[in-house]
Amino acid sequence: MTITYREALREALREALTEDERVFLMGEDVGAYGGCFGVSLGLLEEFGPERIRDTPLSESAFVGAGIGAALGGMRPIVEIMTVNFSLLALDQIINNAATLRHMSGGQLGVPLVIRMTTGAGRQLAAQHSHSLEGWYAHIPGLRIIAPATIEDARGMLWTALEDPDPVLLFEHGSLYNVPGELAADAAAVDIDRAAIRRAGGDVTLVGYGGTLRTALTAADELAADGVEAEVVDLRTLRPLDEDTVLDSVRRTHRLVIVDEGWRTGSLSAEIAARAAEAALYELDAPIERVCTAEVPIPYAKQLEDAALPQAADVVAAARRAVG
Amino acid sequence: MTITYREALREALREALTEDERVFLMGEDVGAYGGCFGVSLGLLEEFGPERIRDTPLSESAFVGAGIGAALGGMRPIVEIMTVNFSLLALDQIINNAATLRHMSGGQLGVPLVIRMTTGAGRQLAAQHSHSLEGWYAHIPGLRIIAPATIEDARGMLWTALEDPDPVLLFEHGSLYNVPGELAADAAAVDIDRAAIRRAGGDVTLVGYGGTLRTALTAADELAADGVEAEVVDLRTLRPLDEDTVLDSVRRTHRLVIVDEGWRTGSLSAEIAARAAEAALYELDAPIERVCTAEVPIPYAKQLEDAALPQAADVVAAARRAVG
Amino acid sequence: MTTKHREDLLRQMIRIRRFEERCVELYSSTKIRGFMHLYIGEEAVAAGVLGALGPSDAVVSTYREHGHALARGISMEAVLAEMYGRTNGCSRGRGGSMHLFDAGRRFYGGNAIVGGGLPLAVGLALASAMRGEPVVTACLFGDGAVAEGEFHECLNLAALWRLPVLFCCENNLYAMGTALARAQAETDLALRASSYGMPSWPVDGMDPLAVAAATERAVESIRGGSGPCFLELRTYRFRAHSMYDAERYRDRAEVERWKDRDPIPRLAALMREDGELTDAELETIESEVGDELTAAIAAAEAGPFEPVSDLTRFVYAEHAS
Amino acid sequence: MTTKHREDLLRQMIRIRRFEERCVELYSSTKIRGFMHLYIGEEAVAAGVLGALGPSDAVVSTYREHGHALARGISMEAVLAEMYGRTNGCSRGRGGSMHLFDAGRRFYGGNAIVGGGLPLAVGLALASAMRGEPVVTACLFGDGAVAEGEFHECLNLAALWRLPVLFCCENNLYAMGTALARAQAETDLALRASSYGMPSWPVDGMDPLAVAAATERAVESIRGGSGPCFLELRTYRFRAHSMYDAERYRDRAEVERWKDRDPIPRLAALMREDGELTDAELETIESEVGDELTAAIAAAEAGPFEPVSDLTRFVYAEHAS
Ligand SMILES: Cc1ncc(C[n+]2csc(CCOP(=O)(O)OP(=O)(O)O)c2C)c(N)n1
Ligand SMILES: Cc1ncc(C[n+]2csc(CCOP(=O)(O)OP(=O)(O)O)c2C)c(N)n1
Ligand SMILES: [Mg+2]
Ligand SMILES: [Mg+2]
Repeated sequence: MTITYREALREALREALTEDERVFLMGEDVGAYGGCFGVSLGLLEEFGPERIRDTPLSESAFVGAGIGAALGGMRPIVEIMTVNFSLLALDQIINNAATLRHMSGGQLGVPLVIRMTTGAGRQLAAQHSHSLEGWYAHIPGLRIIAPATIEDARGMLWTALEDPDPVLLFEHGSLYNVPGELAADAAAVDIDRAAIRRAGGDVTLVGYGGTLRTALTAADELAADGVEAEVVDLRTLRPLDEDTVLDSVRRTHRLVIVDEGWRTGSLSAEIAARAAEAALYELDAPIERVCTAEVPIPYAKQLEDAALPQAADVVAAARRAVG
Repeated sequence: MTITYREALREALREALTEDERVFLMGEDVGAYGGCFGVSLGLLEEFGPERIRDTPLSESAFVGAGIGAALGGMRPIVEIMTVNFSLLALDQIINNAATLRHMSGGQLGVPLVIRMTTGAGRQLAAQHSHSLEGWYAHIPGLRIIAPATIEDARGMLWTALEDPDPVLLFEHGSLYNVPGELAADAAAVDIDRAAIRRAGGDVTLVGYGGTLRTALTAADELAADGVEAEVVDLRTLRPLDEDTVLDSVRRTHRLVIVDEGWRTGSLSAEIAARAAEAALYELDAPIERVCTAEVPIPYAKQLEDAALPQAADVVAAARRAVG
Repeated sequence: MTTKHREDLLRQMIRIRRFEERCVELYSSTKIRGFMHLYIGEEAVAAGVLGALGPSDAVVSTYREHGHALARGISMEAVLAEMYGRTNGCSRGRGGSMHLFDAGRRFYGGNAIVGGGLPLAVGLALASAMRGEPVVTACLFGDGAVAEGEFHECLNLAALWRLPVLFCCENNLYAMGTALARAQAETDLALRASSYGMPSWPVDGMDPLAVAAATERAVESIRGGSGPCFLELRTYRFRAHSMYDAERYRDRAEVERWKDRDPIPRLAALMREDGELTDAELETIESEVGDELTAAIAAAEAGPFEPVSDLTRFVYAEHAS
Repeated sequence: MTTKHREDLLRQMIRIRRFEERCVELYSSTKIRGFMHLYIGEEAVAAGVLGALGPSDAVVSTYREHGHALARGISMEAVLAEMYGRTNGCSRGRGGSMHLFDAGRRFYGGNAIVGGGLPLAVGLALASAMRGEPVVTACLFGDGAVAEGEFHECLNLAALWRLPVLFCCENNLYAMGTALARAQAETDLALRASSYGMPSWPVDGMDPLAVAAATERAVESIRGGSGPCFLELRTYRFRAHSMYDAERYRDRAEVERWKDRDPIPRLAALMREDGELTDAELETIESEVGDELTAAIAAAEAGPFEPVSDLTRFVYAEHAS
């Protein structure tokens, strides 16, 4: 069947709420409003206000309450409208969710899923356009996942809920309306491995979340030119599935990383570093990174476009790498 | 004269308060208590409560108030006791301090200095041992500095105050008691360039803040073995002085980065990435990173020591690189 | 209150209303993009509060700030050009609808993080207090912001340090789709604010005269050095939260009831009754505003786009050297 | 209140006091490291509050939590071994003084971020409410935490949702070196809390009987389903904030005045007056506590250290596979 990314996410929520009575959804406007991007539309009517809980604007309190509820035996799904507001809850995420298991010597666990929208590209300007999922990937104790496909949007939530540790699930805002095919029996997906979304022997393009499409578009363009790119979708940003990336590099000997984070200190740096540590002698060209320019995202369209990684930039980088 | 890192910082504060009446210091317990690590001891008596302002425990409000006061023509120095608590003020730092100049199309500027203690090594456990200065270096609009020497502790503050943009100054908690020599006429120092703290032709060791000492200790040990390490102190983490690092790599052809951040996504990754982009063919060995283990910092001493980068680890990495 | 003062309030409200009505059209024709939040219905607050401030006072606002910006004296052209993303916009096109700035008019944004402006206002007030300037910082925010931690930290800090802040809570009963009673254990926000030990009072936010009078009183008290005040401005937004909102969370009938209290016809009627306004005079205001708007649109559309080569400007200061 | 109950309170306070007095010595001899915050002077609060809870109730605490942990039933050995960094510590040596945990006793830490425990308590209470369990979550925090945004967000959320949380503010008049009046615009914290629409009252935190009685009353109300309560426990710490504090911010004389209200001799005297305690009985308590402590030290010192090869355990769950 054809379904949008948004609908796939909603189906996943519906399944979780149906299958496990410990699951509930909590966040700003997830109920009466239907979710700020419409993901949870209709769920309040279906599951009632106990399990679809609208919260006041109090990111720290309700994220922390999600942690507490997880400690108390529930399986909360907390929605932070967008990653931009998650900064207000960062102390709870880092100092509690990511840390309690360790600090308690293994006694406690925080089986919590936090969903949030991420990314730029819709002229929402500097405070509403952060792409911080790669930044979050720095924190031990968290698992970070970023569904880039309809199948992953449908399947990652259940796997995340089964994880005994906190999982941050990042939904890219520009994907919600994207339609795709989904098998009628689509179910939970593995979140341990990166996926090769396109095979090719000439250059490895690594993307995730919002940049997978950019990488695939670039790959098509390169193919028209006779350059076969292999496209790796990271899927899980922490822990990184380094093997899949490095295996690909060992085949193609060229690496281009596409990352919507600001270049400096983005996840692309980590991937480049791992390649330089573990596959230096496999590289036939300098590693290329196509990232967001180091500027708060501007509102004006031409500037925003220029700030973000575009397929043309990826094509150019891949051409440089292929030589 | 001989002076500790703490005293050097205090002298810098005293000078700033004396020289510029727009300067004031604000934070938790900077006044009556004398600063949680004693940096501002005596300043309340000297400059009075208007300029040495104790705040309630409200990190977001007083950091944001520092931003507002900077907009209003003052030159605030805000102390956040430790980087661990800065997570509570992160929204203000990222969405306001780092962003206002850009969002306003250049009309506004935020000449604010935020000081905080960083780092582990004193058995303070997971919530009090973060080393996030390299993580902060991801954010455009901020300047990040990390004095590792007495001279820099004395000289960086004034330079930071002259910067028309927000500067985060990270003081490593294990350095406060370290004594050193300081010229009587020590004054402001440049913060644009990394410094070579030890010259050597066999391998480049990069450190900053708390890890400079680790790198220097390792260099001494390596020298005893006939390996001459060049030690680069980054000093400013954003913007990175890439040239100084890469020039050194072009001389030594080997790179070891020592970083107290958790390995994945640490600043060491960015440095490695830049080397892999810009100096790939200069590298005679895989890049080595000596970082903190990917674990919330444990209390028990043997575990904390094992988690943090030690000189012996650096020596081992350098030996691998030299081959 | 003088006739002139009332007429100013009326004209200001009409300017804001007509401006935003046009914005809706411009948004539909995709000339304006991104998020846009309309102020329609709440104009009495902007007219009354901003009208009571002096030029050296400072203003901190939210993402629903077209009305605040216009009432502060930022031109229609500058606001509109900003939404067009042009360099003649009041933020050079880098901010858009949610980030209007004017340093010269001490208009410090345009903040799109709910509650994020409050600490800035506290800091601006701290600066003026330390500099000995008799300046008030007005901080506008919604009822939704009251639940955020920063609200609490900032009210306490301002009260503790007796800073010259005027907290203006625009209580329009909803934070997006969340009705006040589903967000606040205590829905009397003026009462809540008074627990910080500062003078607080509720004001009919549909009545520009009441808003102006309350603001004047508060500003006088603050300028006199007695510390911050809090105004709860009880108002209502007639339109959706933003351009993407099906308004599932409230009744049409409720909206209609509030529209009966529309501040513009209400003030106009009052002035007519008092013999202060004729139909012809109202016509004149409307047509002057119409002309202003037409000129603003033309000027906005003529504005240049920032060249892409300038993308990374304004991240850090540009050094003279 | 029965004699037995009073004796329990007295014994609990003595256990905590003697335990911490020994901790000071052990810290001086560097057996304990890191930050350590003493509870000496505040024992009536731990004894009274924790004593009024049942085993299925939950507790969330701060970094000044030795007293809470002991009163909750965590053994001296487990607490001390934790501070020694041994695997027989209640957090396996990974937490230290500030991070005592006991999942079985529903003691959820030991949180060293001021205010950071409050959201956890709200969430634990939400879980028990959703599961229909008649459980109270007690959340202990200091007067300093009241200024933090999380305090506000959490009190509102708990009140709004009528969650079974008992907020216990240990008002010892200082947050590190900051006296309450220099941190709070309104220093009557029970009054402040009542503005969230929850029952709140001040309690003499130097009187374990008053603390116990107030807690019982509050717990009963909460368990009955009427939502959260707030207790302001007025107390004082006799010692420095932590092991590195020259106490420049308060007078010796003030400390001495409060020491006159030391809850331990005070309760002992009362019990003696009422014929409930003889010198010999007090001796016995002291010597039993002394024995407990000696044994605990020996056991703690005998505990094994975690091997370095296990460093990265407990970051993620260990999968059975
Ligand atoms: C910290 C934060 N959380 C969530 C949002 C998303 N959001 C934007 S406006 C809004 C509602 C705010 O309501 P209110 O403060 O009452 O202002 P109003 O829109 O009614 O003028 C929300 C939830 C945000 N911008 N910032
Ligand atoms: C968010 C945060 N800010 C600052 C600190 C440093 N700090 C530790 S304890 C403390 C004082 C807290 O005072 P209070 O809440 O009254 O508790 P008390 O120590 O008096 O028991 C401070 C400022 C911290 N741990 N967390
Ligand atoms: Mg509102
Ligand atoms: Mg206290």
